[in-house]
Formats: sequence, structure tokens, C-alpha cells
Amino acid sequence: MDYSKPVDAELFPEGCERCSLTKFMGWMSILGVVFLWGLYAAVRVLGFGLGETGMDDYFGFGLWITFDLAVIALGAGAFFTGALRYILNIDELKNIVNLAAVIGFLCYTGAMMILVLDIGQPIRCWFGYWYPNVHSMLTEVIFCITCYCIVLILEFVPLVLENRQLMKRPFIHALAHNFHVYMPIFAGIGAFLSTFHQGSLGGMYGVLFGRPYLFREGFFIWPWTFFLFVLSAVSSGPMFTVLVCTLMEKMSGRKLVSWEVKQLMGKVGGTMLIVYTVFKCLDSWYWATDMLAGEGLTFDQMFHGWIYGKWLFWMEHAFIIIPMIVLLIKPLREKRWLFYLMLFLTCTSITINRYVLTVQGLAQPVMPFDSWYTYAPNWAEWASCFLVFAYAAMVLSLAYRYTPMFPQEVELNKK
Amino acid sequence: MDRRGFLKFAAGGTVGLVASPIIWNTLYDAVYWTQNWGWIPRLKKGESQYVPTVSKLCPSGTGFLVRTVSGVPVRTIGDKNNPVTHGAMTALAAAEAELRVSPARLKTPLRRSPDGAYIAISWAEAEKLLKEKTQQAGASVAAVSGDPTSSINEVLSSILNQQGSSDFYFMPDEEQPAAVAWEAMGGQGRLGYDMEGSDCILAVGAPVLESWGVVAANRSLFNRTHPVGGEAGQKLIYAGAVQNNTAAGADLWLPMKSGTDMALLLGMAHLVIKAGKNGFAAGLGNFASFAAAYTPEKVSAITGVPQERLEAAAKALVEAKKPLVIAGSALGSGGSAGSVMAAIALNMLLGSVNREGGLLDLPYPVSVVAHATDYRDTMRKRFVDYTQNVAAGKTKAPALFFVYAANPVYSLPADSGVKETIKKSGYSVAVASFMSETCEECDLVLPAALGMEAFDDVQTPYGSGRVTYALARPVAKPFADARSAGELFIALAQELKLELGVKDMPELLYKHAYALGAPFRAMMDEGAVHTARVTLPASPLFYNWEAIRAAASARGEEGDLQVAPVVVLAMGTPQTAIPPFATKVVTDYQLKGRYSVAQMNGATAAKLKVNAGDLVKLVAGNNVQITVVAAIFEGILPDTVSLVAGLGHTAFDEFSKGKGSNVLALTSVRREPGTGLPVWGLAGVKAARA
Amino acid sequence: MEERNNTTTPATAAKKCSCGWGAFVVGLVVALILGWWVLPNLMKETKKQPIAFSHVEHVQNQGMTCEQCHFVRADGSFSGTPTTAQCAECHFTVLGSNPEEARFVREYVQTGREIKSEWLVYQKQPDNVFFSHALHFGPLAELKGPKETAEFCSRCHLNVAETDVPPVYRENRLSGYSENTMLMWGCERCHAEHMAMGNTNASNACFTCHK
Amino acid sequence: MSSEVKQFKIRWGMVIDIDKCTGCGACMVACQAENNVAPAVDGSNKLRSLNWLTVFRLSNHKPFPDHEVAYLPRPCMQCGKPSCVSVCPVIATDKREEGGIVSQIPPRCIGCRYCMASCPYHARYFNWYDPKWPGDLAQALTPDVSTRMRGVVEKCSFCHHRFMKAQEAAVARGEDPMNLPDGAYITACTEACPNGAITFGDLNNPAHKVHELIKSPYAFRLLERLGTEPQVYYLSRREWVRREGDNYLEHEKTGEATKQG
Repeated sequence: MDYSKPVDAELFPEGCERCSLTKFMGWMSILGVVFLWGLYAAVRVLGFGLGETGMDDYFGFGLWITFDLAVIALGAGAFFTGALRYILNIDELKNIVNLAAVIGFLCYTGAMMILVLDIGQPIRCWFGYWYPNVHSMLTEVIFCITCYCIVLILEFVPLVLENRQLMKRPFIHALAHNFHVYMPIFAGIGAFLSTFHQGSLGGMYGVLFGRPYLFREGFFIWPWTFFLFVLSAVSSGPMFTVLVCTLMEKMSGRKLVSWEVKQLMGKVGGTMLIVYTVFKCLDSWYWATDMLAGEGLTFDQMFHGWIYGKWLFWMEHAFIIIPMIVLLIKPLREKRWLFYLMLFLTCTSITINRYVLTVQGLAQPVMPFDSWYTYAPNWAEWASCFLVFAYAAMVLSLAYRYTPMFPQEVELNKK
Repeated sequence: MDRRGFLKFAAGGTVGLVASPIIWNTLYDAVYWTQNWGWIPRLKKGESQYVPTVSKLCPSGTGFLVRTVSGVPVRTIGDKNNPVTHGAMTALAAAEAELRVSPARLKTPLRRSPDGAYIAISWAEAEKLLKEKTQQAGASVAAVSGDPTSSINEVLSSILNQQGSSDFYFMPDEEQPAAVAWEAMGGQGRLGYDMEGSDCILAVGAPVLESWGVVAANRSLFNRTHPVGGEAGQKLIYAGAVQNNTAAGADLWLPMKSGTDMALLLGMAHLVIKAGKNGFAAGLGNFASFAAAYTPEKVSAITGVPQERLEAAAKALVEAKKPLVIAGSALGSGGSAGSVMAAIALNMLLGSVNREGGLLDLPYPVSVVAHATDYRDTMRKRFVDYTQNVAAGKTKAPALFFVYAANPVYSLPADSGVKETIKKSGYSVAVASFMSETCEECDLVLPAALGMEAFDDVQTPYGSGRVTYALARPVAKPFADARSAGELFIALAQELKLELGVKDMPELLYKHAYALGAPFRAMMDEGAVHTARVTLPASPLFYNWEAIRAAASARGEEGDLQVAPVVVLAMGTPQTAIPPFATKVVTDYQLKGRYSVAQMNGATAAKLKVNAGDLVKLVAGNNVQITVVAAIFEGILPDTVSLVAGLGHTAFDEFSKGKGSNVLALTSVRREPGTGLPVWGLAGVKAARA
Repeated sequence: MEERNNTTTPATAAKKCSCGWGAFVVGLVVALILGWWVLPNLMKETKKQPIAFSHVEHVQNQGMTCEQCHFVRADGSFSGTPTTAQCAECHFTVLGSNPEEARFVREYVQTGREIKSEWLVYQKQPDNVFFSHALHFGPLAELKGPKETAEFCSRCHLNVAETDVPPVYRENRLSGYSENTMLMWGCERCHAEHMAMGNTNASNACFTCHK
Repeated sequence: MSSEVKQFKIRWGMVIDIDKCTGCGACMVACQAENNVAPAVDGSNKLRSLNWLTVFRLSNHKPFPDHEVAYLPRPCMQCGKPSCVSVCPVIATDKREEGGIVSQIPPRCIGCRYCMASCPYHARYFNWYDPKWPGDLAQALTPDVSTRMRGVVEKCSFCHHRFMKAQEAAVARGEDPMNLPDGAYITACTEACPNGAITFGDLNNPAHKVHELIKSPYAFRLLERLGTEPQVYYLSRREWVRREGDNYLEHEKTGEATKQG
């Protein structure tokens, strides 16, 4: 036993250094406290009812749905990177695909946790399967998200099995290997499921023909928001993966993924962003000038005061147009801070998009004699979101500490 | 067994469980559990019955069918066969089955212990106490009743009279000033209004579609004269400071400053005289020349009503075949006699007296209980004069004070002296159905049955154009330990060996029906209601212009803003407070959380520099200060704030307590010039942002 | 695992393997017994009816018809089980020698206690179900006597007309449902299949049966 | 994804004459009592008070003294093309039955609130907590509508239980339950309105009063341009009231824009 190393060093990935166990446990305890706070909120919500939240009859959707949509979009790095790596065989991506899978796993399981809180009767959640309404976009979401969640678990398991000590067991070794062989299949199923439910999540809003703020026409049974959600997810997903990776590098002080791979991810996301931006702007233009007028409404009527002001609309658009341009221009893209900033702006824009569709779409009074009301999430909603953050940070910390998530790590940190 | 064996055993077990129904059935059972949680009340089953009777909680005696399931009332539904209210309901009457079991309902007799807390006692003990206290009090006993339509009053007044006391009062209501006015103008019977026969009604200050008169009947009339999607068969003009529910139904709204009713009526008189309507009676010349001073310009300046609307209203009256003018107060009590006199004069000018569709001279209800005070004599007595005198020490406080079906502590201004009277009286007894503010002041609280739980009656309410008589019949057992108030008083009289001439409530009701020629059997068995067009020989009316002039000299209240109270029946009455099911009917422009909402128009708000949603302090002339939330509503006069009445309860239950402020707290008792009548309902306030 | 491989001979490994399969079968059988019989029974609780009512006595010996106690009211609603007051129309005093009857008169008729609210209804539906007997009675008009009526009614109900003591009443501890309560799939045998009992015109819309 | 307008032989509908409504609230009280809606201690928070029927106050937006006021009772519109039905993932809400009433079955509902988001009329309400009837109030529950539990959505059902009872009574009388006479089935709010502002009946049946009323030039429906095809109609002789019934651009006139929609 080497006493210069942390006591759990035997479990570390081959050739990698990690902080002391004490320090690690300290970090985990901080997360644990946040986790318990969220757990308290969750218990209250499950025990007393959703009245414990800040939602009301005008805002049946709030922070939680915004959160779910945002993390599911940002977690899309998993399926998209996976598809590029395993189906299109872009080999460099193997250096980040593990992280993308873990992030995807965390985002989806986190969203599932919030959904359990968000539905009023969690004990009846299986009705979604047993009595499905095939016309509902939400049914599709329920099916695909749960199925994809299983896929993500299957993608996450091999990484756990690759732990140095576990891999010593031949059975697990073989199992992990088998998983890897089947990974392209998982990636394929994942890509299919994920594309559909990302789209369905967008479709959920686009089909609401009673809500002029949200309603969109579309192609066949899918409103335009269906495609916009897919595009926004595939552009922001890889970017979010890079951002998380960079954050982990800053926190651990170790290089984990090479700049080139990140650039590649940025390029991939940026390319998708171009498509998204073009369609998004077209959609907004058509909506503002044509669709609303057909319903007797004006663009101005969609906004109110500061909290539901136009700044959100302009910011959402600016934050995809600027990154699109910057990521297109090579010299700019190569400036690290600018690169990261652009990724961040894109992720912000996607989050704003999910927020305005969820909250502002409901706030906009459709009946002329109705009024604008405001919604603010209360502590219980925030706490349960932080529960997911804490859970994600804990799992990510464990995965980083004990599994070979980053194939390049050893090489990049050679002294 | 080794580990591998165990794993296989577990695998087999899993397969077996999945292949057996228990997991899947339990999934279902768990859902059934969520669908039938034990802590959520289950429905009762049984036979439904619909029994016609009348409401005793709703001031208009709404006729309804009480639906019972296995004998328990669950709903009240308008009774289409009721010849008075024709199936029309009020928000209050619609809530009566729920009010019957509301948390504020009194369950047992309560006696106040020396430390101030209430102790539940038995009826035997309560009756013993009641007998002792009445015997001890002798002639020093007073009583007030808040239910003028009930013949239970006769039993109570008979007890008082036989004890040697004449201090039996009605709570101040809309009729008392009207009776004064009618008499002053030469009326000999009871003032009645044949709204049904009229083709154009001008209601000045009287919210005829919400709280004035026999509201349910007024509404059914409005219904019949305004066919769905068709032409209105009757024009309704409403003058008031706020575009309230009545204004919403009216064909024309005259925005009239609070307290300027007389000026408006005199201005209308001037205009109709000019148009050639001058029904002759003694004093016409003097009245006409007095009214001539009320030119449209002047009236418009005083009342705030735009001149063209005054003229439009006058034109409508002149052109109508059977116009009818009604004056009343927004609050339903504390109104002025002067405005009713002016309204009578206007009706006289229009020829609308003692004819179909006009003012009628109805007979007053008569007493059938031995030694009881007649309705008319009780109506003439002024409760607030009495309580103020007792409070000031000018009159000896009674040794025993009864409060029956009334909540004067809440429903009268703070300086009315009621609280002091109760405090000073030797012993105070409240007979009520709900734990009101007044009950909380009394020494003994006796739970009274509701109309649907006991025998009671509704004699012609004020505002009617006919003589009507309806019985309230016991449809259900009294809630908890409540008892019929009528039977309680009859039993008390019997204990005291007093003579009533009736042995129980059915006999009392029978005697009343007999006196009116009403079909008692059908009323008792089927809930039939008696109505009759009975009018007295036409009274020799005259234009008592001097009394009108005196009353017109009343000064307005001082303050930057006038308070215009709005009464809505959904808020209940002072006796019931807010029914549990009405809290959602209370709007966000009436109440916001703990605060009353003061509505004002944009110009007023700009002047006060307040925005919608701001907290505002209102300070009244009597230095009472309340905090309200401002709301902008353009259907209200400048420099006026509207507050809804019925808030600010400190008793009752969680549905009423601690919500907003009592608008009556802002008012003070004044004396009307000429008649000397105690009046209130107007309040001037100063406002500042809180 | 490597160590174990070193110490196990192929023979013992094979033996273990077969013993392992045995374990699988044992697990399977135990679970099936638990899942099909033991646990479902544990979930249920047997309850006793307040009175050992005999239909045989009333129908066969006294010649009563079903409709004397179970009838459609004028408004179309169904009376269900009779109330104490209805029973007391005959049983105002003890009529026979059955001790249960004497107990009924003593404990219910004389005290005014309501038997209807205590009687355990075998087919009891939850509050959220609307069931109209009148709307299901169409073919009843054709029925001639108690026998046919009982036959018709027992398509849904237990055939109690020929029972001398009330059948066993068992209730699920979690859901509170009687084990005889017809579940939605049972209703759907006709409501989802219009022709199941001849053309019944049954709608399968949610509000047809839920309130 | 747009479902087609559903066609039925019977189409229960309501005609609400706004000019007759004075906003007294009797309909709301009757509705709560009839349908076992639990009372709220603080009803002044309109975003959390569960009401199947809500009365809105309308304004002509003119300053004093030209201001006019009107009241608009809003039940569930029982849309011909409901925005809520197609979105429900578990078929807790449906429009399938003869009569065209949009059903909502709380025991099926999982509480996702997607239907609430879809409804532009805010006709749907959520049980944020378990309903409570303090003290003895539960004694006044009717046997007609099951009590709900926390975490489910509910809405106006046009007092559907009364439809069932009317059918039951018709069968007991030996009449055709699918051809009820006018007035045999009306909702609790219709019955309670003292001003007779609400008329209820089968829109398709010429023997029913509503059949004619909806042809009035003063008739309109809420938010017709969205294409929801409500079964609730409103009447008003006042142009400004009709204009409040839908969204119009400045130059658009009522009655015109909706025809094309």
C-alpha cells in the first residue's frame, strides 16, 4: 500500500491522480446537505400535495417543467455524440462520449425525479402505459423518455463496470466488453427515441391551439416546435457536454479532454446551431407577423411589463445568432474564452426558450377580459431542482473519481 | 446454499412473482386506494326528496325546495311554484343547506363563566337560567329582533309587555324610515310597491336587484320582463354611486354621489313638473316652487349625474305608462326618510300612487298572540335612540336584554351604543343560529334552529306590492342541539305563566293564516304560499313640502373621499356572515387576502397618487382607521371609494373571520333634520398611502 | 472468482449447477404459491354482516317477491337494500323464532339504528361510479317470477335469493373493495362490446359510468 | 395535430344572456353545492380557488362616466374541438358520449396539468391539496358527484349526473331517454340563476329553446377564432361586450373575422 496516495487509490482509473478521500468526502457532504434539503421539499410535496409549490391554476407548469425541458435538451449531448461516435464513427469523439453518456443519464434520471413530484398522483403514473392516449404528445414523451432512460442506464453501466477493481473479475470484464459491442445498437435506439421525444416535447407546446403564444402549424402531425426542439437539443447538447467537461477540469485542476475534441464538439454543435437559428428565426417571424394576426392578436400583446417583457424574446434570439456567427469564424472560435462564452450563451438561449414556452405561454391571457398574472417558483420547487443538481454532482464526482471516463486523461496530464 | 444458488433462487422467485397476479393487482389496489382515500369524505346514499319551504336566512324569504338525501338537507333549489319569488334564488339562499352545517353554527347552549369563557350547558339548565333571569328582571327587560317578518316576534313582545316592559325593538332596516316618510305624506297603511305592474322603475339609492326589498321577487320580475335575447318589457333606471350589480342590470345608470338622493329626486320632480306631470294633492304649489330651485344644472353639480342622463331619466318616467320611483339606502339600514318622502312626492306627481304599478297602501301585519305589540307600533320605535340613551346613561339599562336573530354589534355603527347596552344590562341573552359578534358579547347564547329545521313564517316583507304569507316548515332535524326559537319563547312564557293564546308554533301559524284567509292546510302539507292583492282605501296624501325641505337641509359628511358601501347577498347577512361556499364568489375587487379592496376610478387614484394594488389608509371622521387595497374601476364617481359590506367579521368561522374591514366602522350615527331619525351609512374619509 | 475456479473440480461445478437449477425451480414455485394464493389472501379481510339475513326465509317460506324490498323509485333511482324503517313495516315486533330476527328488532327497530348503512354490499361500487339499475333493467319487464329475476340479477350480483345465510364478505385491505365488486373490465364486457348481450346500446364513454 | 370537430345527434349547450346577468354569484354557489366542490377559506386568491364556474367582470374600458360593466359566467365550454382532450396522456378527459359533454374523470387523472395548459378559458382547475370540508360541512355533500382527491384536475361537467338522472327518470316513465323534452335536464347554475340569464338545452333539437337562441345576431362564442367550437353561447346587444368575447385587431369587426375561422 502506498501511503502517499489516497486510501481508495486502488479504485481509481489506471494512472490517474485524485484528491484525498477526506477532501472528497467533504465535497460530497456539502452536496449531501443540498440533497437533503431537496429531499425535504420532495417529501412535503408528496405528503401534502402540490399546493406546497408556487404553481397555481393559471400556471400549471412552472419551474419544474422548465427545468425538465432544459436538462433534457442539454442532456441531448448523450444521444447525439453517441450517434456520431458509434454510428457515423467519428473516432475522436470517444474521448468525450463517456461524459456525454453520463450527463445524459443524469439529466434524464433527474428529470424523471422531478416528474414524479410534478404529477399530482405519482401512484397512478403507470396509467401512461396502461391507458395511453395515442393522440397526446405527452404519451409519446412518457414512452420515449422512460425507454430512453433505460437505454441510458445500459450505456452508463459499462462505464461503472470499467472500474479498475471490477474489471478484474472476468465475468464483469466480459460483460463490459459485450456492452461495448452492443453500444452502436444502444446508440441507434437512443438516437431514435431521443429525437422523437425531444421533438414531442416541442410538439407538446406547438399543438396547443388554444394558446396563441404557443401554437404552431407544422408538417404532418408535427408542429414546427417539434423540429425546433430537436434542432435546439442537438446543437446545445454537445455544447453543454463541453461546458461540463471544462467545469470539471477547472474544479479538478486536471486536463480531461483535449482542446481539439472540444473544438470538434463545438463545430458539431455550431453546425446544428446554424440550422436551428435559421429555422427558429423563420418560425418567430411567421408567428409574429402572420399567425398572431390570424387570431386577432398582435406581437405586442404577447408581452407584458418587465417580467414578461420583450427582452426575453430578443435575448433568446441574440443568444443563438451571436454564437452561430462566432462559431462559424475560425479565428474567433479558437479564442478559448470566447468559445466557452458562446457555448454558454447557446445553452442560455435554449433555457430561455424552454422557460418562455412554459411560463410566458401560460401567462399570456387569451380571453380579452382576463389579466396577466405572474408566477414565481417557491422554495420547494427550487429545492427539488437543487436535489437533482446535488444528485448529478454526486454521481458525476463518483464517476470521475472511480471510472475511466476520460481516455485522454493520462496522456494529457503527463508531467 | 451458496451465493450462486441463492441468486438462482432469487431469479426463480422473481419470475414467479412476475407471473403471478399479486404485483399487478397491487398496482391496481394502490390506485383504488388513491381514489378512495379514507380522509376524504365519502358520499351518502339514499332517497332524495324535495320539500318546498322558504328561507329564513335570506331577507327576501326566497321560496325553495330543500333537497334531502336520507333526511339530510344537501341542496336548496328555487321553487318555481312559489308565487312570490317564482323560483328565483339568491346567492345566500343557495348556500343555506351548507350554512346549516357550517362551522359557525351554534351547537349547544353556552353560558359565559366569570372568567369570560363559554361553557356548554344543557337545555334544562339554560331554560332554568332563562326563567330565573326573566323573573328577576321583572319589567326591566328589553329585546331586539332582527327578523321583522317572523311572528316569533309576537311571542317575545308579548312576554315583554306582560312583564311590564315596552322595550321591544326591530333592528333598524329599510322600512323604518319609509314608514316615517309614508306617514308624513299622509299614508295610513303600509307603504307597498307594485313593481310588477310598472313599466319603468327609477330606483334611487335602492339596489333593487341585490339587496333592496324582496330581492328574489325583484329578480324574478327582472327575469320575466327581460326575456332572453328579446326586448325588455320594463325599464330599470338605477341611481347610485357605484356601478354595482343593480346598475349592471339597469337600462340606465345615474352615477349619483352618496347622500345626494334628495337633490336628485327633487331635480327629477322639477323636470317632470316641467313636462306637465303634476298629480294634484294638497301642497302641490309649494312643493313645485320648492323643487323649481333644483334645476338640472344645479342637480348635476350636487349629485354628479351628467345633465343629459338626468333628462333622459325624466323623459323615461314621463313617457312611461306606469312609472314607479323607489328610494332606499345602499346599506339597507340607517337610510333617510327624506329621500323616501321625495320619492313619494315624485310618484304623486307622476300619478303613481294607489294604482297598479305604483305605490300602494297595504295593510300592516296584525298580531294574533295575546298582549303582543303590533307590527306597526314596533316599526315606529327606534332601537338606536334607545341604545344610545342607555349608553349615555339617560335611560336605565335593562336587567335582561334579549337579542333575537340579530347581530347589532356588527351591523350598527360603533357609536350606536349597542355594545355598551349589552355590557350595562344585567344579563344578556342571544338567540341565534351562528356564533356572531353579538353572541360573543352576551352572557347566554342559545342555538336557534334554522327555517328549514323548525316552524316559522314570512309575513309580507317590506318592498312587496302584495300581502304575502309563507310558512317555513321543518324539513330536517335541527342541527346538533339547536331548538326552535319560537318554541323556546313559548315555553318560557308558559313557565312564567304568561298568557299567549297559542300553545305552540303550528297554532300560532294557523291563527295567522286564518286571520289572512290563507289556506293553512295546503301551506302546511304542500308548502303553498298565500298572496293577495289587498289595499286599503286610498289615503289622503299631500305634498308635505316642509318636511321635505327640512330633510333636504341635511349636510354631507366631511372628508376628501366619500365611501360608497356596496351590499352583496353573497357576503351573507350580519346574522350569517360569509357562507362557506361564498368565499369564492367574493371577488378580487372586494377582498384581497386580509384586506378589503377599495375601488376608485382612475382620476381619483391619480389624485391620491395610488396604483392598483397599493395599500391605502382610510381615516374616517370618527377617527376609525382602516387599511385597504386600492383597485381601479371606472364605474364609480370621482372622489368616491367603494367598499363592500359584510367583511371584517371578528366572530363566526374561518370563512368569515379576519377578512377585510367592516365598512360600518367608518360611519357615525347622525340625526336627520326634521324627522330626527337616526341615520348612517355615509362616511367621509381622508386617504393616504399606507 | 479466480480463486474459486482453482478449488472447484468440474464435477462439483456441474453438481452445483444442477442444484442451482433446483434453486431456480424452488424459487419459482414458492413465488407462484405466494403470488397466486398466500399474498392475495393476506390482502383480504373477512367481514361479518350485521344480521344473518335469510333470503330463503323471505322468498321461499314467506313468498315475498324481490321487488318488495328492491325496487325502482318513481324518479328512476334504485332502492338497493331496505332501510330499518322498511324492514319494520313487518318486523315492528318479533315475528318468528329466529334469534337473529329478535336481535334485529331489539337492536335496530327499537333503537332506530339504520341497517342500510351497516349492511355490507357485495357489489359495492366506489363513489366515482354511477350505476343506474333502471337503465339496465330493460329486459326485466320480460321476467316472470323470482326465479327469472334472480337469474337476471345474478349476471352481476351474487345469487342470494337462495341463500339461507349471507355469503362470506371479503374486502381488500388496501383498496377497501369487496372481492365481489365488479371492476371496470367487467363492465366493459358489455360496454365495450355492444353486442355481448344482444344490442344493449351500451356506450363506453367515461361519463356513462363515472360521476 | 388537430382533431376534427366531433359530431353528435344531441349537443347539450348553454346560452348565456350577458345583458341579463348582474353578477350575483348564485350560480357559483349552486354549482359548488351541487358538484361537491370543497369550500376555500381564502377565496380571494383567484389563482388557487377551485371553481367550475367563474363569473368574470367585463369593462368597456371607457373612463367614468361612460364606463359600462357586464358580467360573464364562464363554465366549461364543452368545445366541439376541445384542446384538452387530445393532449391528455391517459384519456382522463374525453368527448365521446352523445350530448357532446367533455368528460373529466378525476380517478383516472394523473395530475400532469397538460389539459390546464391547453385550455384558453381557464376552465380547468387543479386540486393543489386534498379537499377539506371543515366541521360538519361534509354532511351537506350531495350523492351525485364523487369527491376528488389532491393532485387531480377537475372541471365543469354540465352537471352530467343530471343528464343521467333525466335519462333514468325517462326510462322509468317509459319515455325515450335520448329525446328528452326541453327542461328535463338543466344544470344547477341554469336552475339557480335568479335572472334567467342561462338557458340550457340541446342545440340540435328544434324543440329546445336554445336551438333558436343561438341563431340570434347577438349570439357569439368565446374565442371562436381559435377554432375550439364551444357549445356555450353568449348573447349581448352591446357591441363592446361581443367584442370582449374574442381577440380582434383594431380594424376588424365582430362577426366577420370569426366566419372565416
